[in-house]
Order: sequence, then C-alpha cells, then structure tokens
Amino acid sequence: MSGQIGNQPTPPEAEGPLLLDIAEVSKRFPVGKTGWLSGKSHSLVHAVDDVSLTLARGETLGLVGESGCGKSTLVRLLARLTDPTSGSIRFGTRELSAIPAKDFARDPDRARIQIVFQDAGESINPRFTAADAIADPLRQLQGLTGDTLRQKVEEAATLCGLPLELLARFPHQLSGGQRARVGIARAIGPRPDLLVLDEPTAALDVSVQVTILQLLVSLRESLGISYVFVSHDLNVVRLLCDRVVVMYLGRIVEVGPARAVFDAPLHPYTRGLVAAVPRLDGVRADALRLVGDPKSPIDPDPNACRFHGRCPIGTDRCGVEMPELRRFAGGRQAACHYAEEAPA
Amino acid sequence: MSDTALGHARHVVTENPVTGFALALFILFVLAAIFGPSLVPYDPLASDTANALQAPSGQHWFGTDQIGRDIFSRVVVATRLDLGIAAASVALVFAFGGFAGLVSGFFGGWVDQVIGRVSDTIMAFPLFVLAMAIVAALGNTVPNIVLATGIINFPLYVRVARAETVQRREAGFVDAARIAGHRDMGVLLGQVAPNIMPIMVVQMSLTMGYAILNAAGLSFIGLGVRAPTPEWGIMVAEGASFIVSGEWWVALFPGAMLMTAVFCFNLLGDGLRDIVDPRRRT
Amino acid sequence: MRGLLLRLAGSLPALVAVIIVTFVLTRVLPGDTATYFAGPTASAESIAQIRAELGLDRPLPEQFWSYVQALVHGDLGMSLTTGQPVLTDILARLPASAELTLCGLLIGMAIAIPLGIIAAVRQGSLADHACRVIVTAGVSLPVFFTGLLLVYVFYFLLGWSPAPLGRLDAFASPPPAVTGFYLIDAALIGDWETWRGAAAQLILPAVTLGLFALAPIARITRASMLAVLGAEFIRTARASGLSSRTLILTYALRNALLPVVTTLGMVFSFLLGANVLVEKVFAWPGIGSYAVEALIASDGAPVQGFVLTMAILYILLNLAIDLVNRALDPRARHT
Amino acid sequence: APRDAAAQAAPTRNETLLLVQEYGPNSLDMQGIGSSQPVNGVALNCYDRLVRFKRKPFDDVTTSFDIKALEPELAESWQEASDGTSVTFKIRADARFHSGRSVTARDVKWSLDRAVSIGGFATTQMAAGSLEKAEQFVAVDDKTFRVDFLRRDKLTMPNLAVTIPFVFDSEKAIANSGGDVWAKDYLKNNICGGGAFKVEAWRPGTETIYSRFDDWKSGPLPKLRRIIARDIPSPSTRRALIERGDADISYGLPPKDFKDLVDAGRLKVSAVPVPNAIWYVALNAALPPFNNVKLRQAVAWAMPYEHILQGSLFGRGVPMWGGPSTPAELKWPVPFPYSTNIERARALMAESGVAPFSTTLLYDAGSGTIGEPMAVLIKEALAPLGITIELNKIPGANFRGELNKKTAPMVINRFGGWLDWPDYFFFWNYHGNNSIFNIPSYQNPAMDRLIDAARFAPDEASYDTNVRGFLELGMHDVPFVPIVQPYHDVAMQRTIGGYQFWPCREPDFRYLTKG
Amino acid sequence: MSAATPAAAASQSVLDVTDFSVEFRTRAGIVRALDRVAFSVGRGETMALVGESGSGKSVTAYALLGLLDAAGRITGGSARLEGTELTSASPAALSAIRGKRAAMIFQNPRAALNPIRNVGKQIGDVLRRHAGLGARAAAAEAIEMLRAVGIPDPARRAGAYPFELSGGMCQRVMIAIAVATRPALLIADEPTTGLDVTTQAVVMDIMGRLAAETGMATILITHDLALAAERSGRIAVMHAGHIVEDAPTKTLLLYPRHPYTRRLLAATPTAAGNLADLRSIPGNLPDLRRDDLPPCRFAARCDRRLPACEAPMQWRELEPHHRVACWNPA
Ligand SMILES: Nc1ncnc2c1ncn2[C@@H]1O[C@H](COP(=O)(O)OP(=O)(O)OP(=O)(O)O)[C@@H](O)[C@H]1O
Ligand SMILES: Nc1ncnc2c1ncn2[C@@H]1O[C@H](COP(=O)(O)OP(=O)(O)OP(=O)(O)O)[C@@H](O)[C@H]1O
Ligand SMILES: [Mg+2]
Ligand SMILES: [Mg+2]
Ligand code: NI
Repeated sequence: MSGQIGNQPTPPEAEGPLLLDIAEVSKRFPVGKTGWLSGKSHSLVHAVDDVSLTLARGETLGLVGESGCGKSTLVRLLARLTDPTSGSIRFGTRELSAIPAKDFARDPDRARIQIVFQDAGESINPRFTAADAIADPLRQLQGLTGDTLRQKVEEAATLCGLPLELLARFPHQLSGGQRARVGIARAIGPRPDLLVLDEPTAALDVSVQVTILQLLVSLRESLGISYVFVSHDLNVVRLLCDRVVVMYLGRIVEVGPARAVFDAPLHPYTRGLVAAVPRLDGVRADALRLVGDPKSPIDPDPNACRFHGRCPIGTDRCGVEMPELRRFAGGRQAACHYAEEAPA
Repeated sequence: MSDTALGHARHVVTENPVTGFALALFILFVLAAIFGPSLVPYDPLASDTANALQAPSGQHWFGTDQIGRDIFSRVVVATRLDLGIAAASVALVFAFGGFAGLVSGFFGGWVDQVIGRVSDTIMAFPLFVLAMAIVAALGNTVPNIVLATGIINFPLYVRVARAETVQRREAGFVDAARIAGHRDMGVLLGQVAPNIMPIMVVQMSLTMGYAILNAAGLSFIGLGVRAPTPEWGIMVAEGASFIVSGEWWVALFPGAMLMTAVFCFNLLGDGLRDIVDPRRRT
Repeated sequence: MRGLLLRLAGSLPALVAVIIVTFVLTRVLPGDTATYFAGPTASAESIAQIRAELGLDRPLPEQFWSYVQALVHGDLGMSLTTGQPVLTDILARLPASAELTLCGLLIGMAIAIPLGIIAAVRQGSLADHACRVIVTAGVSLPVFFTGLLLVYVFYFLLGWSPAPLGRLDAFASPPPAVTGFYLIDAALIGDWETWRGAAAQLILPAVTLGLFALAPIARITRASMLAVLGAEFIRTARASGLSSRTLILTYALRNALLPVVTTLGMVFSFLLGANVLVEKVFAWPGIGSYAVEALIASDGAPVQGFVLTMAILYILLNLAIDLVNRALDPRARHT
Repeated sequence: APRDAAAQAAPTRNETLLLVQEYGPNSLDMQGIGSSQPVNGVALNCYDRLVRFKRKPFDDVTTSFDIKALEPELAESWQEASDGTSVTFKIRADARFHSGRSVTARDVKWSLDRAVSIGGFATTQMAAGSLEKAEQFVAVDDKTFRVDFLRRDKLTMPNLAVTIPFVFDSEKAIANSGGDVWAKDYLKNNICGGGAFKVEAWRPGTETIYSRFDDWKSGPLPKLRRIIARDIPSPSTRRALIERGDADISYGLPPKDFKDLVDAGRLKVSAVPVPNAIWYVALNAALPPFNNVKLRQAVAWAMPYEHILQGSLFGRGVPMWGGPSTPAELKWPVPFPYSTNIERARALMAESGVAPFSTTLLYDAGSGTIGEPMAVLIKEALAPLGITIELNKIPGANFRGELNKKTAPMVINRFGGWLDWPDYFFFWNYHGNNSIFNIPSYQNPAMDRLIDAARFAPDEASYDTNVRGFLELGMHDVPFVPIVQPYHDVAMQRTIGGYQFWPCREPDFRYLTKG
Repeated sequence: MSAATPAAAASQSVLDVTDFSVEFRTRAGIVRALDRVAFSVGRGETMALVGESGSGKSVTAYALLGLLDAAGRITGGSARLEGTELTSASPAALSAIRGKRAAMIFQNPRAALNPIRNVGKQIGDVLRRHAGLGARAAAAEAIEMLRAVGIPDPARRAGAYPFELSGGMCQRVMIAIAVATRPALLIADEPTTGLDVTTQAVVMDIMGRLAAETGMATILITHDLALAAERSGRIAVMHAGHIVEDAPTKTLLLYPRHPYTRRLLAATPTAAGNLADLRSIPGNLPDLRRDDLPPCRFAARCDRRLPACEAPMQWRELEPHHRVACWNPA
C-alpha cells in the first residue's frame, strides 16, 4: 500500500545521524494555585528532572515507567508543546528549547515533529470529521487547499489503512482502532521526521493493537520516520523498539537496547517492572515484587535516589547520594549504585 | 445511535415529550413574533374608553384594559418586542461574556484574573438593582434595557464558558491542534469555541427566560419600555393593580403569556441540556 | 484559616470596584436630588442651598474622596427619603430582608431538594417530567405578580393569611431585638403568640420567594444527583448490597450536595437582590424596597450603602459556602 | 419598648386607628429642608399653630374648611391693629407642651423666626403670605405675641394657619440643638411641641405610631388614643387591606379603586375636589411649535377630555372643559371654554400654519396609573392633527429637574396650591417671573400686570376685574390646557367618623372617631 | 439448544450458570448481550473470563448480581449461587446477597470509592449492613480488613479519603470492602486495568492470597490473556455474548480449540515473540442488535467456517473439563 505514494521525507543530509539530542532537560510545575495575592508558591512538581537522551535517525525509542513518572511530560517537551524549565533540545542541528512553545506552532520545523496521542478519541476534535482532522495540519502547516489537500488526506488515510468512506465520519462514529488510525494519519500527513507516540494502543483490544503496531512498523519502513514510543506494556515496547528508556519519578534510571534491558535489567526498578509483567507461560513463584508507592514528585530530595525506600536492594547510601546514570557494556546505562550487582 | 445532530435531537424530543412541547411552543412564539402584528384583530394602540376594562368575550378574547385597548392584540404584538429584548440581550452577553469566559479559561493568568475580578464585581452587586441603576442612569430605552440585562448576565456566561474551556484546555484535541500548527487564537476560536457552543446554547435558552422576567421587573418599578408600546412586563405591572379589584384579565393574560414564554425557554434549555449532555449520547 | 483570610483579601478588589461603580452610577443618575428634595415651591436659592448642604456642588473626585473618608469611619451618609443615617436604616432593615430571604430559601429547599432527588432517581419517568414542569412554572412568573396573586387569593379571597402589613400585625409589637429575626427573637423570650404572628406574616412573601428559588435548586439537585447516581462508586455501593436508604442519602445525596450548596449560595444572594419586588408587594420593611425607593428618588447614599452591604454579604456568603464545602468535602480541605 | 406601656390602661382597638398609606414621613420637622408630603401630617397632629381654619361641613362624610375664616388654636384670641399694620395674639393660658412647660410667646417667636430663616420650602411658603423676616415677629410678653405686616396681604393671616408656622418647645429644642441655631437634627427626629399627639415610635419607611397627648388644650380632646400609620407601598395591598376591614383608613389609592369602593358602597369615601388644583397639559409657549397660540388652541380643542376623565381618572374629578367663553364664576379652577372638537382643532391647526411635527410629552413616573393612560390618550388624540408624540415617563427625582430646564414641549402635571385664591395659582403658574411651575415658560406682561394687581388689590371690585382679566387671558392663550380638578379621595370604614379635610390634605387625627 | 452441564463438579461449585441470557432494550433495538452463557465456579477456584471489549464480560457480572441498569433484563437461564437462584430473586433478596455472599470489585478503584467518605467507614458500611456489627465494631473490623489487604498503618489509613490514597491502595480498599463479609464469590471486573504492572502484581497477589485463605471462588474478568494465564486456574473465553471455550488454563493456552481462542492467542504479544508473527483477528464483533444473528456469532470472522456452523450451537466436551462451542474445532 505504500508503493503508490511518493515519499519524500526531508532530512537534510548535512544534519548528521542524530535526529534528536536532548540534554539535561527538566520540567517543573508549580503546585497550588498561584493566587492573586498569595504570591509565588514555592512547591514544584519535578515532572522531568535532568533528562538527557539521544535518538538516531530511523531509530525507535521506547519510553516506559510507572504512571506519573513523567513520560508524557517528556514527550510533550520534545514535541515542543511545553517549554522546558531548563536544558537543551536539539533537533537535527537546531536548538529548539529556546523557541517558546507558543511560537513553535508556526515554526517551519513544526511539521517535522508530530505526535500521536494516547486517547485517540479525545485527541480528535469532536466537531471535526476524520477528513477535517487529517487535513488540519496539512492546511495549517503546508498551506494546502482544495484538491491537493484532499488528495493528501486520502493518501495519508490510505497509508494508515483507513477506508476512505470513513473520512466523512465524526470521531464518535468510529471504532477505537479506526480512531487510532485517524490519529496516526493526521500525524504522518505532514511527513514528520520524528513521530512521538504517547501510549497509542493503551485503550485498544489486543487484536486491534496488533494491526496498529504493524502499521507503525510499515510506516517506519516506508517513510523512514523515527519514533519515540511511550507505553506501559513492556511486551509491546520490546516488539517495536530498538532502544528503551526506563523512567522513574522524572529521572531516567536505565537506557539500553530493548531486548538487553528486558532480559537482564540493571536497575532494580527495571527488574521489578519486568518481573511484574504477566506472561502467557504462567506465574513465577519467586518473582520480585515492588511493594509500596513511588514517593511524591513534589520537591523531592535532590540527594536521594528517587527509588530509595521502595528499592529491594537499597542501602543508606542511596538516601544521601543521587546515583548518576552510568554507562555499561552493550550501549547500556543505568542509574544505580549497585547496578553491577545485577543478577545475570 | 443517530448519525446527525438533528436526528439525535429528534429522538431526544420524542423521548422527552416535555421538550417536544416546549419546542412547539417556541415555534408558536416565533410565529407570533413574525406574523403577530398582521394577524391581530385590533390595533394594539387604539384606545376605546367606552369599552374599558371589559371582561374577556367573543369580541375581546382577552378583554380590554384601562383605556379599552384589546389585550389579545397587545399581548400578541408584544411578542416581537419581548422576544427581541430577550434575544438581543442574550446575544449581547453571549458574544461578550462567552468570549471573555473563553479567553479567561484558555489563557488563565492575568487575563483570567482581570476578567474574574470584573465578573466578581458584577456578581457582588444585587443584580436586579444593578439593572435598575443602569437603566435609570442611561434612560429607559429598549437598547438600555437590553444592555442592562446583558450586563447582569455577564458573570454567568463568563463562568459557564470559562468552566467549559478549562475542561477542554488540556484536551487532546487542543494539543493536536497545536501540533497541527494552530496558534493560541486559532485553537481558541477554531477548536475550543465550537465545542463549548452547545452548552452555551443551553445557557442562552435558560437566560432568555430570565431576560424577559428582568424586563418585566423593570417595568414594574417603572423603568421598562416606554408607553404605549405593548410589552408583557408593563402590561402585567399595570394590570397587577387591577387584580384586587377583580379585573383579573388585565394582568392574567400578559402574565400567562410571559409565563409561557419563560416556561418554554426554561424547558427548552433543560431539553437542550439533555441533548448536548455527552452522557446522554449513545 | 490562612486560606480564608487570603480569600477575604482576594475579594477586596471587587469591593473597591463595587464602591467606585456605585458611586459613579449614583452620580450619573439623571435626577437632581437637590431639586427633588427642595420641594415643589422651592426657589433657585433654596435648591442651591440644599445642593451645597449635600455637597453636590463639588467636583466629583472631591465628592468621592469625602465619601470614601466617611466610609472609613463607618459613615454611609444620610438617606433623604427616610431622613435617617443610611447605616441605621440598613441595620434596622437588613434582618427583615435576611429573615424573609432565608425563609424563602428554606421553603424553596424543602420543596426543591426532594423534588430534585425524586426526579433524578426516577429519571425519565412521569414524576421527573412533572417535577420539571412544576419547578419551572415557579420561576416563570415575575415575583411581583406571584406575590400579588398570592395576596389576592390567600388574603383577599380566602382570608387564610393575615393582612400583608409587613413583618407583624399592626397591633402587635416586635420582640426585643437580639438578632433582628422576629422568629428567633420571639422564640428566645418564649413569646409564641408573637412568633406565630410573625410566622403568619412571613409565609406568603417567603413562599413567593421560595417559588422563585425552586427551579435553580431543583435543577441543580437533579443534575448533580444524576451525575452522582451514575458515578462508579454508587455502583460499588450497590454491589456491596447497601440499603437503598444508605445508598441515596449517605452515598449519593451527600456527594450531590456539593454543587447544590454552591448554587444555594448563589440563589440566596440572588434572592436577596430580587426580593426588592416582593418587599414592595408585602410592605416588607427590608433593604430591597429601601434601595429601590432611593434609586427612584436619585438618593445616592442609601443606594451606595445598600450595594455595599450586599457586596459584603455576598463575600461573606461565599466564605460561608467555602466553609460548608470544606465541611462536606474532604478534598476541599486540602487545597 | 411600648411593651412597658402595657401596664397602664392600653388603648383599646376602638381607640386605635390603623392607617395605611403609601409612604410615611421622612422627618418629624415640616420646616426642615427636604421634608416629604406626609410630614405635614406630623406637623398637623403633633404641633399646634396660633390659629386654624374654621371648619365647615362639606358632606355627610367630610368636614372641610373655610379658607377665609380662622379659629383659635394656641391663640385664644387675636386683634388686628386699627392701622392694619400688625396683629396681636393672646396665647392660651393653659397651653402646655408635651414636656409640661407652659407655651410662651418666646416659643412662638422662635418657631416663626425659624420658619422664615431656615430656607427651603418653609421659608418660601411663609413668604407667600408676606412673612419674610424675623423682625416681623415680636414676643410682647409671656402670653402676647405680635406679627408686624410688611405689606397688606390677604394671604398673611391664612398662611399662619397652614402646617408650616407651628410652634416648637423652643427651650427644649435649643437645649438639645447641639449648637445648631435651629436644632435641625434634633427636631428632625424628635417631636418637641405641644400638639394633640406625640410620636410614640417612628420607623421611617415602615410605620409611625402616634399616641394622644392627654393634656392637650387647644381643642376638644381627640377620641382616638393611638394611631398606627403603616407604610404599604403597593396600592393593591392597601386596597385589599381597607376592603377587608383590616385597615381603618387609607388614601392615595388609584382613582379606579375609589370608583369601585364608591360603587360598592360598603366603605365611606370622602371625596373633596382639591382646592386650587388641576391636572393639566402644559404647552411650551416660549419655544416653537407651541409658541403659536393657534396651535395651542388647536391642541386644547383636540384633547380627549371625557376619555381622560373616564379612562385615566375613572370619573374622580371635576371637568375643566366645556365652560362658557368667559368664566362663569370668579374662582379657580373654572372650566375652560374648550371641549373635544376635532373639526375646530383641525381648522385652528390649519390657521396656525404649523406643519405636522413630532414632539415629546413628559409625565412623572410617580403619577402612576393616572399620568400614563392620560399620556397615551393624548398621544392618540393628537395624531389626527399631524402631531406625533413620543411619551417620556420621567422618574420622580428627575421630573422636577426636567421642568426646571424649561425646554419640555409638552408636560402632564398636577398642581395644587394650599391657599385657595385664583391669583395664588396664577402667580405660581402664569407669572412671567418664571417660577418652576410656569412650565410653559409663559411670558405675557399683560398677564403679569393682571396677576400683580389682583394679589394686592385694594378692594373687591378691582380684585374681581383683574381676576376676570387673567382668567380670560389664560383661557385664550392656553399655555396650560386644564383637564380636570382631581378629587382628594380617602376611604375609611363605616365606623370612622369626623374626617376633616385641610389644605395640606393629610388626615387630621384630632377629629377622627371610631366606632 | 441445550447446553451441556458445566464441567466442574456440581457438588463443589459455588456458582452455576446455565443458559443465561441478557438483553438490553435500546432505542436502536434490542441488544442481545448474552446468549445462553453457562459456566460454573468452584470453591477456591479462580476462573478468568476473557474476551475482546464488548464481548459481554461485564454484563455477565452485573447481571448475576442484579446490577443491570433499567434497560437490561435477564431473559432466560438460571444462575445458582450456593443453591440460591439469582435470576428469580427479588431485588431485596439480591441486595442482601450482594456484598454478603457475592461481592464485586471494579476497575478504576479511585472512582469506585465514595470520594467524601473515609475508607474505614466505607468498609464499615458493608459490615454494618451484612455482618450486623455496630458502628464501633465495624470500625475496628474495617481496620482489620485494611491490615488484611496489606495496607501499612491501617488504623491511620482508615481515616483517609480515596483521594489521599494511591490507585493501588484504593484497589486494596476495594478488595477489603468486597471480602469484608467473607463472600463465597468474588467477581473482579478488570481489577487492575489502569494500574501499573508493578501495582497490578501486588494487588493480584493479595486477591490470590485472600481467595486461597477463605476458599472464595473468584471470577477474574480481564482482556489480558497473560494476566489470566498467570492468575487463574481456568479460563472461559467470551465472544459476542457467547462463551466459546472453557478449559483449564494450561490446556487452553497450549491446546486452544476454538478458532477465536486461537486468534486471540495469536494476537497477544509475548515476551519472546516477534511483531511480524502476531496476527490480528479479522473483522469486528457482530452488531448485537441484529435480529438475524447467526447461531455462531464468530462465523463471519472465522476461517474454519463450515456449512454446519449454520446449525444451532452445541457445547462439545472435547476432553474432561475442556468445552468448546464450535462445529469445527482445531
Ligand atoms: N500541567 C501540569 N501541572 C502540574 N503537574 C503536572 C502537569 N502535568 C504533569 N504534571 C505532573 O507531572 C508528573 C508527570 O506526569 P506525566 O503525565 O508526564 O506522567 P506519565 O508518565 O505520562 O503518566 P501516565 O503513564 O499516567 O500517562 C505527574 O506527577 C503529574 O502530576
Ligand atoms: N446499558 C446497556 N445498554 C445497551 N447495551 C449495553 C449496555 N451495557 C452493555 N451493553 C452491550 O452489551 C455488550 C457487552 O458489554 P460489556 O460491557 O459486558 O463488555 P465487556 O466485555 O465488559 O467489555 P470491556 O472489556 O470493554 O469492559 C456490548 O455490546 C454493549 O454494547
Ligand atoms: Mg502519560
Ligand atoms: Mg467490561
Ligand atoms: Ni444518538
């Protein structure tokens, strides 16, 4: 189905192999209302804290972690929907962190970074038909109108396996899988270089999920897009992603090739996470259990490991010294004082 | 499941006979407003003191008033003005209040603060007295009554529009629109505004009734539309003094008409609310 | 506590704005106060004399300044219509309005909340539609008309209700003022005859107001009850086999009450402003009719005083709603 | 705390009168500036004057007064000086104030001095009777008081009987004055005199309760011991109260209600054509188009008189149209020679040469159920002449301001003078000195001469000639188109007797009886 | 027409459901949500009910406990809970059973708890209603229940409101409410959807432990086959209101016989698999409002369809405890 479509992604050759290079990015949200008279509030949610990572051209990066650990915030930062509190976001050769999110809407690079949102239904304006939704970015970002626009819309829809007769429907008249396809079609319409997918299949049945994942793979092949893929489902991440980033309470705790990370996690949190994933082949009686809840992301202790207190192998050291993200063999990194002691 | 809004409306109406009834009434009122003046049997302004205060009869269906004017004709002809006042004031406050609420909810920050203060200030006034003061200060002309009614409804619209906007400010489709290259105003007017429209329409329907009542109250105080223009509020206010003396029809018919109109708008508003209520969508 | 103080402080700007707006409004009122009060045969000099006495000949900013200065000292000026200091008038009349409005609200609540609950529990049923029609009818008539109709029927025709002579029968004397609420004051000294008299006087106007309050309260009760009944925790409660009494009263109603309380506050302040017309019909010596008379007479000070009082009441009311909300909703205590 | 008073023999219901009125006094001091109409009632009942008008029977419900004859009140007798330059009063020996102190000439002087110096309405009214300076008032001794005349003015003596020149307990007033010469604040809130009634409680805007002063000597002791005057703003409610028998007496209802009450016949209604008062339409004689006499006459011929009397006043008034072309009687008001005749109106309109035009008709919002229908009927009636009228209802406070501008082309108004002389009315309304009531801004030196001559006419004959002169001139020039002379209607239960009508139109509790 | 008697031994079973059918009347027509559903759960047993969204899992649970909304009604069959017939029980009788002998927990635990009542009281409410405890005893027992579901510092947490607790804790509170009266049957409708996998593991552990301790039968409703595989002894697969296959977990996973089960398994990502090996299920669930629903509701999506599939569905017990409703099982 991709053969019929002219596919000209626009990565200028000179830009080098790294598509995205973000360094020491943090995002903090003030909590409590900054009332008119109450002055500035001093409590901050450290949603994303000192995160650095890179994404190579054509690579698919998985992002996993507990709910509320900052995955969405991070991808919103790199999609330039919100402004980072600090840090740099380099897209190709361009530094984007200095451009306010407000102005980025009209930036020439806007079309090159697109997002597919978690809840496809909610991310489509209920007053738009599928065609309107897909056309919107094309019209706004590339100034297309009339027949060209329609043609492009249909092209994108076809690419995503969306029957053209569904284009006239409103979101509530579409099934979950179809909505997900509309969301993807809308995002790939402007032919982005980077597609951020924030839990695109979380609300779907397995069977629909499979087709969406396979669609993503085929789009990646035909359009040469790089993905940042956020998911709760480690099995899916493993299937789709080249590399995986594990976050915990706003910080990266482990990075590495997906298979390696899941087969032999270095960080105790990753270990607990992997152990908790249910498997078709039955329960493991000895599986590691992470009891308790994460700490509050509000004003966390800068000198303590965020996992301290819940960590099965933590020591007093973890309470006073924040572990750095260290490099390990096989292109892996982990932020734990005791990562070496990981069982093989 | 229905495919169109119209179809949806149809089944809500059939499911809810009261709303259907209100809709029928509404259509009647609109017809009266449009064609009323050319249909009525008497000149609504023509006095006939020889036939003053006649009880309802075959000749004068609703009787006659103090100076012998035909109440039926006056009541029917008044529809246009009353609906006009209500519609105009509601349209006014819809435009300004709705937009202010939209902006306030969407941008937050100081814009929100300023708009919030303005509507707080209005809310802190006893609203009817504020309307009176505005009309008294600017003169009791129809535009001023419209304006006053609009102003006192302002906070309500700001509140509703703001709440709805805040709910949608973080919605996925707003982000999606940003990603699609819309800037703030584009998102606000192109994406958020159409989505809060249904609930605003409900609001409008409910405040239409209130606007009519408000105009009637002003008339009672003596600050309403100028004589001899027929207007329900004035007619009720004038007729009110005849209730005790037994000429009940002078106040009753305009009162009933007023009540029916307000009633109709309120029921319609409730019905519309059910129609736009997402929980009721299948 | 700090939160409350902050809230109070937060309403200051609105209060200041209210003061300015009222001042300006009363000054642009077209009537010439001095001419009005100089009487019909007044000469130009006597009008000028009155004008000077009232300070109306001075430039507006100066008038405003002295108004504010007086305000700071708790002086709201003099009412020309009653010839009394505005503060005295308002203090004497506020309890009357408050008692009336409160009773109206209570009557409204007593009818509307059960109606709203029934309508929600039996959504779509005949009872639901009937409730809707009944409460909407209540709000569809101008209050003065309802009031007159009630007087006509219950006093004039049937004679069930006492003469609408104000708060008490002409020959009764008010109980010693403690709260200013006759019902409470009479109960305090155990004077049940006065209590009954005051209550009898109160019923018709309170019902008039109550009818008006019916619709918003019932509407919001129904809506929030519906929302709550559809909530998942109600399903849990049902799945736990809780009795329908516990279910509706303890689980659903208490949750549904949160938006109702907020609405009640709004309705109360709305009624307090709207009972202007009711007070007129029932000769109720409240602040609403006071303000209207003053407004018609272009008598600025009482209007300003009235609006200011109402604004302060409104702010206090919101504070009270906040407190009630806090009491009802643990979530509110944490913000 | 009237509660305590219950210990003494409390007034029975039969000794208590329940009066319902639209609004009550805004002060207890009728001389004070800004006092409202009901304050006259306070002055009447709670204070005494030197003299009062002689009462004369009017019909079986009402006693009225003779404006030309006086009887003693505080003064037991008086004597005009033979040269006609002064009058000397002998004050009742037994007259006491509420405080128990005996009334002296000094009190009278202080009170009259106050009336002429305090400014505002009181001073204006005093001046209407040539009472202008404090020097005119002399306390000869404790019980003798003299008024020196500035000029010969037939209004001087009657003006001493109106509600303004009443007598305060000056010692008490001064003691409580707080430094103010005229004790304005104190007297505003306190009765400080010796009238037949005391104010027991005054809740402005709510009620005023009067109780009898049992030591009153200036007349027969009133039968009523207590009066409760409630303010009931809604006329319908007042009507309901009186009709159901819950209230004893009420006035100020819309004319329709009085008509009904009279027709029903279950209540007594006192109906007195208000002396010196008319409802009229003023046409601005100073500005086009109504500066054209023919046009004004055309309007006078087009007025729907009968319709107004029926539709607006429900017959509660005396027609002021259809009279002979010269006044039949030399009194005021008299019917004008106009009546509704649209042909004559058209002819005059054509003669006037005024093309069809639009104009505005002002009326007072306070005139309620009367002004509005009247205005509507006039608007309708003048349309055939090509006069398009926009109605402009002006809220009370604004009305006088509008009149003062003297620019309103047409105004509906009602004027009533306390002192029932034609020249009194004409002086206020037609004189070129352009008082506020000369609403048409009518300027005619001939008229001024006639009025002035009549006011200070040396003899009956010259008075009559001048009165006839100005009446005829007024009829010809019609700056005012008189419509009707209104009734002052008061409804009361059948058990109420002794209703007394005074120029101030407030009820006099001193003569009322119950049961 | 007749469904075979359920595989589990009747003597041991807590719940026996046979020929259970449910319909919803809607404006758009009658939704035949359940059609002759049959299964039984034994004491201490955990049965998983799996299937795509809309297959009728929740409706089964609600219908059993009489929680259907007004539009829904049971049109046939029987459901016996420890011998009590549920389908014909009066609302009052059902309400007495609910929470006492059969309890239910839901997904989205935070929303499923009363936001303005502290959790101790919410547990206490059930105890007071069903265990006849007084207020004080109920409060004490509530604390014990909190302890039993592994909430640290239960005495203090009893006074907490749902919004003060994490999702995992709320779900444990829900479990506490459900098991407070030691019911014979617990229906857990997707109890861990929306929770993190780490939390899910802990919550499922607790449920498993409590079931084992009290001998409670559990119906675990989930769309996650892997979770079912880990946590249940038996799996019943639902499709469009039918139970299509019912077998012990291991058997079902290793030897799925119904084409739908096989399809479902083929679509489920596993730790070891490859994306390209996964296959989605063609087509959609049929519209249950149709009047002409085929006897096998999977037929339209099935690649093993035979002309025989037009015949009314019959249970086939292929081997002991392994039933399948298919004319052409693999
Ligand atoms: N606009 C905001 N204001 C304040 N706090 C925020 C805001 N957005 C996110 N947060 C906080 O930042 C943290 C990270 O949130 P985020 O949505 O990025 O998590 P997530 O990993 O995407 O979670 P999930 O898996 O549930 O989607 C959370 O604690 C959240 O409460
Ligand atoms: N109140 C209702 N009115 C009409 N149809 C209903 C109603 N409730 C459920 N249904 C229908 O019953 C069928 C089964 O729904 P059910 O909620 O049991 O599915 P489920 O298997 O629990 O799905 P999920 O995994 O999404 O929870 C669906 O087709 C649904 O549309
Ligand atoms: Mg997220
Ligand atoms: Mg479900
Ligand atoms: Ni629909």
